[in-house]
Amino acid sequence: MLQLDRVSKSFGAVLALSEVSLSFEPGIVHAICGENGAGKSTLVKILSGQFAATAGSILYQGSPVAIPSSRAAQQFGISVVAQELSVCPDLSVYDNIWLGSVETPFFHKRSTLRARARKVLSQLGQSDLSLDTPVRSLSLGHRQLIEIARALVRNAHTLILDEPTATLSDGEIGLLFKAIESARAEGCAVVYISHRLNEIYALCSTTTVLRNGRLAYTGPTSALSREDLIRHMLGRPSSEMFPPLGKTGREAALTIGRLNVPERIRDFSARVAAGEIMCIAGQIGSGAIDVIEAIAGRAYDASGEVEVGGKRLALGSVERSLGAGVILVSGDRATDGIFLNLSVLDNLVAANLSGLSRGGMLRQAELVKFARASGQKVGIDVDRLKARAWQFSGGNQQKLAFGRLVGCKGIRVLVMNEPTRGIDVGARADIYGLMRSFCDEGYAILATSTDVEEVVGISDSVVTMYRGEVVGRYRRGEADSARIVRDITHPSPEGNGLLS
Amino acid sequence: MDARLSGVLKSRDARPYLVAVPILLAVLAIDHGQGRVLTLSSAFSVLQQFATIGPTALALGLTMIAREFDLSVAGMTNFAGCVAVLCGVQDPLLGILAAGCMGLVVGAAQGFLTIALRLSSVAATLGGLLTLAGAGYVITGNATVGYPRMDVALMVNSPVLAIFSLRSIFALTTFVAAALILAYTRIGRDLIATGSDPQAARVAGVRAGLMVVGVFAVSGFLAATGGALVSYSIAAASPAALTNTLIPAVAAAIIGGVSLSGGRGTPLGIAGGVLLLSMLRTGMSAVGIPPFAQDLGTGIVLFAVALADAEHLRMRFYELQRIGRKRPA
Amino acid sequence: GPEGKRIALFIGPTQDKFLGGITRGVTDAAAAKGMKVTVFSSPFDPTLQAQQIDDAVAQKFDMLILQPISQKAVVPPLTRAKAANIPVVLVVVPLTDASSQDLYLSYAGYDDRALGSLAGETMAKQLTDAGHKEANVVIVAGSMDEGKAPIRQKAFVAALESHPGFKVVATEDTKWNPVTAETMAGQLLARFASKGIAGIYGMNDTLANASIQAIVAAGLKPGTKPGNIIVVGGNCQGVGIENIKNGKMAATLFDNPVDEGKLAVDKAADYFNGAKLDKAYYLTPAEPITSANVAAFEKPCTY
Amino acid sequence: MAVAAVGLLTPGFLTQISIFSILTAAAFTGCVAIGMTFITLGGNVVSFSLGVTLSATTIIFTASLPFGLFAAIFAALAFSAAVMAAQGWLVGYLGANPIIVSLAALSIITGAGTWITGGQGVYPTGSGGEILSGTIGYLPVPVMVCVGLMLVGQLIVTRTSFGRRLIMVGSNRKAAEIVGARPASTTVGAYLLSGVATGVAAILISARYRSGDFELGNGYDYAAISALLVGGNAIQGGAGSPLRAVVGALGIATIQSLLVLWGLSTQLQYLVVGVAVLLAIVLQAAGER
Ligand SMILES: Nc1ncnc2c1ncn2[C@@H]1O[C@H](COP(=O)(O)OP(=O)(O)OP(=O)(O)O)[C@@H](O)[C@H]1O
Ligand SMILES: Nc1ncnc2c1ncn2[C@@H]1O[C@H](COP(=O)(O)OP(=O)(O)OP(=O)(O)O)[C@@H](O)[C@H]1O
Ligand SMILES: [Mg+2]
Ligand SMILES: [Mg+2]
Repeated sequence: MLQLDRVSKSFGAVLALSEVSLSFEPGIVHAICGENGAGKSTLVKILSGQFAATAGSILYQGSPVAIPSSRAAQQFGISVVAQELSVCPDLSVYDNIWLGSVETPFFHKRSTLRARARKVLSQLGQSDLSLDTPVRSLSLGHRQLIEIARALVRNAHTLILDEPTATLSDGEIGLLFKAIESARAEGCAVVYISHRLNEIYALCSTTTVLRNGRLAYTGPTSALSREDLIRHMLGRPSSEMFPPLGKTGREAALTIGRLNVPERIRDFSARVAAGEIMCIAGQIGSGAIDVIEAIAGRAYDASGEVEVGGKRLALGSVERSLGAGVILVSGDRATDGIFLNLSVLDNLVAANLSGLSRGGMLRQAELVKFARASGQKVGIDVDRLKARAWQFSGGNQQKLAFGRLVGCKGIRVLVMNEPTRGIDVGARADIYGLMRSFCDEGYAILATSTDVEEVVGISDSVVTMYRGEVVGRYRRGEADSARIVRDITHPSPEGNGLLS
Repeated sequence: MDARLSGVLKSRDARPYLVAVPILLAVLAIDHGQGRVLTLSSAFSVLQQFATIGPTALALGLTMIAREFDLSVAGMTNFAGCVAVLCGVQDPLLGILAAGCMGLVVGAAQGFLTIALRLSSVAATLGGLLTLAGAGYVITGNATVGYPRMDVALMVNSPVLAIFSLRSIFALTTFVAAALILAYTRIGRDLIATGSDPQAARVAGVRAGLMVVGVFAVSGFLAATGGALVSYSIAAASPAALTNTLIPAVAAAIIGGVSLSGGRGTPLGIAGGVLLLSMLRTGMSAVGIPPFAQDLGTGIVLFAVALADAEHLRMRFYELQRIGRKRPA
Repeated sequence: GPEGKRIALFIGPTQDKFLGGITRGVTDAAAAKGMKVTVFSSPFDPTLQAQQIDDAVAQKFDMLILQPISQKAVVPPLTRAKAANIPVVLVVVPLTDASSQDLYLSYAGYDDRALGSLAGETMAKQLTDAGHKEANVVIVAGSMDEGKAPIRQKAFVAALESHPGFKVVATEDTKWNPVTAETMAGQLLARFASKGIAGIYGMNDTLANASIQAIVAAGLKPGTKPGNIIVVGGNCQGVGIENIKNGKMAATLFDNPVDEGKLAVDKAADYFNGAKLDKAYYLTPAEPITSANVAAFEKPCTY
Repeated sequence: MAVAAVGLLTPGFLTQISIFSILTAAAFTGCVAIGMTFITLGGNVVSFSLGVTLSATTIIFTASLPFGLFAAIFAALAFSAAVMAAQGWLVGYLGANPIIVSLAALSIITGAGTWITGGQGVYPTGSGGEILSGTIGYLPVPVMVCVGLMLVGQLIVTRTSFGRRLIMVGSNRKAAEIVGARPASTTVGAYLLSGVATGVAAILISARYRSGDFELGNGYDYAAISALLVGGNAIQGGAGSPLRAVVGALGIATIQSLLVLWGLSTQLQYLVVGVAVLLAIVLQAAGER
């Protein structure tokens, strides 16, 4: 049994964890919940040897232990799926699964190890994934699965998963749950972190809630209603998560006809009205993300008849898409979302430089005014305009990505991929509110999401996809979770799917 | 079978070898059947060039695979040459040993600085480069130092099996060793992981800091032993740049498929890059192309490589095609 | 006879005007005599040059004309050339070590010891003419690790210091770079401000011109009159001639690379005609170029 | 700071002679380093073709002096800007590797230059370049020009929308593209500006030393990179400024000059400069943490 005894961790003036005492028992799946920045990942990093606790101790079977490095954690029997994806794109699936393992021998290509890797992969439903595939060629979801496989293959007594499902779709989540269940059944202590409350209730028998680094609740999940859970997390009762649907206009802001991307999408078409939120639901590899990328101009080989505000848009160039009024908000914040190294101000004005300059010269006073206004609109602390974006939590970073769209001239359509990836319930409601307020101003939103609850909650219309083809289309009120899940996991009998 | 062949042809390792084919054909065409190109002596010459640039290119390439950049190799080859020539009068092996140890230690020190202070390695090794250069001036007293062992000088360059020499055998050995280590051992895997995504590698349990220190030490060692052998072969060491290896080494590594953003590239590819450049030089001077045209030829080949590798080229072609298609309609 | 003979010329970067001049001298003169020249150039890289010599030996050229980029590093490949019985004519700088004298047939070109001496004597004369009894002189040198610069430096010091009262107080290595030269000269003027510097020897006119810039920037006057700082240059170049004409530079020495290239080819032709060559054929100017005779040199000094 | 303190204690350092020769030397490197800053800032690491572009531009400038000073300046700047912008096009629009492109340009410019000049020197005929090597008031013209260039560069980087886009592209190219920072044309712009700055250095050098010569640009690539790093610019792009580059150049020039003033032998000068640069880089890294 692994115990934390009054563990604290501070970063300078920031107290990330304060006197947290917890125990993780074998055979129990233990959930840790909390807002963005509550201290969940900090706790994980202390257990996995990446951070040293400022005070307090870690006990195993009653006696104190030291975990100075991630290698030490591993030797000790703790295995972790970190929040930030940590696979190496240039290595093969096999090498990634055994990467950093203390078990790998000097000559690391062993058939016994291959067999074990294959077994774990098939447990996760990836038996047809070749071990020698370079990870570079895999989707985000597959990469996450490989990272999970790495944690599972190590046969640890304590398995920690920090938001493992943020990039997974429901089919894969089901398989992951089975794998976690079998590890639990073998007597492993599992620590599970997620912002998706459904998962907590489905999987975990014990729940701990952290708020501002302090223990707010710990006890059986069954004794905790959804409302109580949210109240513990936020320190206030939950507001409505999803904003009421607005009025959608009649004229089409975006029409897509016969959109094709070789090997990804076949004949996708859709029509999004001004003020409408349309969600494309689909698993990884379904082509949903590719629709977004194509409309944003990032797929050079996309073809199709796309019109924005009645004008024809030639695909294949981000610049042209932007010129037509289509802008992308990516859920992949670190690679193509925001500028992590630049200041909040720089991020907020990024999309509107031409509007804020005259004759190529920036108007300094305007910049600050503009940034303050947009920051306020999306709920970012406007006294921290000089702070760097990387100092902000994921939720606040995502708000930055939205904030820069405020007051941007000439934008009609927002295309988004996973707009709330890894964002807590509080911030999530804010983001949904923002999306709706953009719609009220007449923008159209086309989004993808693998979170079915979100799809049902926010969209005016839903399109489901499977293997590059549309499966179903639903208007307001027609869509429910069950039908969507069925669509995106089972293809209709007549459509075999592009890639089958 | 077909798929595998096309896989090999598309791989980054194969690229330099593929580029080498048209170059060879072009040189043969210029030669016009006078038999100046496909001779044992030009093969020997290519391998001699390989021996000069190779170890440095490998040293630099390995650090690039680890997402670092060892600018100091340029100073290391020179300084090591001075050390070897000064220490190796009695026993040439002693000179090489001294140079190798120096390279190992200085390399490791630079790696340590990079890790401990979280410096960019370009900056750390720029400091290293200038310091090594200065140290070279000091130990030689700003004068070219001759190496009195003419027997050694002639031996390291004398042909073995018609096309090899001790020097080129050494260079080839380092490439083979590096290729084996990278492909088959945990160290190689961890090195690639470190370059691919250092934070991820660390989280997974790789001792990424150690890998960086190690790769700089190896880089220092390779550049130093390579430089020592070069100095032996010309029986001299000079603090002023004796060999201009940095630029060909960078070019060879990148042509060979090593990426500036780490994690990609193999010794086989780097060897291809070095061979390509050596062939270009030897081939062009074998058929008597004047120096300015050699510069032009090298530049054109480099441009071709840069274009073949360009990320957005396919996209631009697609656009052109698209415009072309639209016009008739 | 020389007709149809194949000559390999080894030289530093041909975009350098001095080396480009030698290259032109060699190729033009050889063409006139029916010989065929292949140029092997390297960016001052002795290792590459060694390799090029080996390649040329393998290709059995009839003669090598060589600028030793490093006097030491050419020894092993020249040993192999000798073993293959290929004659070598040196240009730019001879091999000085006693042990390497049998590695080449002949040296054809300027005598840097004589040039250094003549520069020293010229400096001494100019100083004396300007009324100096005692004087501190500094040298703004080319690359001092080997080659022309150390030879000239030694000869200059010997010649100047044979005149009692005149002394070389510092030599700075500028790697033949004018910007470095100007900085070095400027710092030397500052360093010896209290003692005073009476003369600067810039090893070629580019370095001398940079020194003149430094003198002007320091608020002093370059020239030949009493109280001026006397600058002596070398390798007569366009800017040197100009500086002599407008009185800023005291003297330079005639040194034409095209002539040097021609001389080397002449000697090669003599050799092919069966003549026995001397160890060295020196081109040495009889007198410095000063304001008195500058007009005659304007044309040959713009090579 | 430390450098300045040591300087004050060195006899001869505070003289006008010494300071002007430091400033002049730093001015040339400074201009090239300003140019390099644009390339580095935009995420394209470094270029190895600035030095050779400088050399070629000195020839263009010298050769076109007979048509008048302004024509010559125009021709020189147009040439160097065009040469660099062409490389920027390959890098920005086609995504070619910036280092290989710069090495290719290095070879081609050298080859073409030798071919065209036939290895012959180019000499200035007529006058006109003199005012560029004189002084205005007390200050040498190169120093004033370099300071002016730095101010303009600083203004471009910090106060224009182009500068902001450049920083965005260097910091995260993909994100920059999404928000409309036009990475391709911004890259071309950055290379073009680096060409202009290099061209300015070339004009100053060839006017001052009265020649156009393929050796004049030797070593400037490394000098500029050193200045950049010593000044504390981030080699991976997205952070830095022309001001920092110039401060770096000035720092290095000052150290070098101090060593001559102390009368250190050439070999010790090289060693001490190396150690000083290493220390500067290390101290700066330590200071930023
Ligand atoms: N590297 C760091 N430097 C300084 N402070 C940090 C650092 N990492 C975390 N913190 C602090 O620790 C607190 C907790 O962060 P942590 O990452 O544990 O939150 P979390 O609960 O995992 O949030 P999320 O749901 O967004 O993942 C943050 O509020 C922050 O103040
Ligand atoms: N290095 C740091 N220095 C200072 N503050 C930090 C640092 N890292 C994070 N923080 C603070 O921590 C808080 C949460 O950051 P954290 O990194 O945990 O979010 P995140 O994990 O990126 O979010 P999510 O998990 O939802 O994606 C923010 O309010 C931020 O100010
Ligand atoms: Mg977290
Ligand atoms: Mg976090």
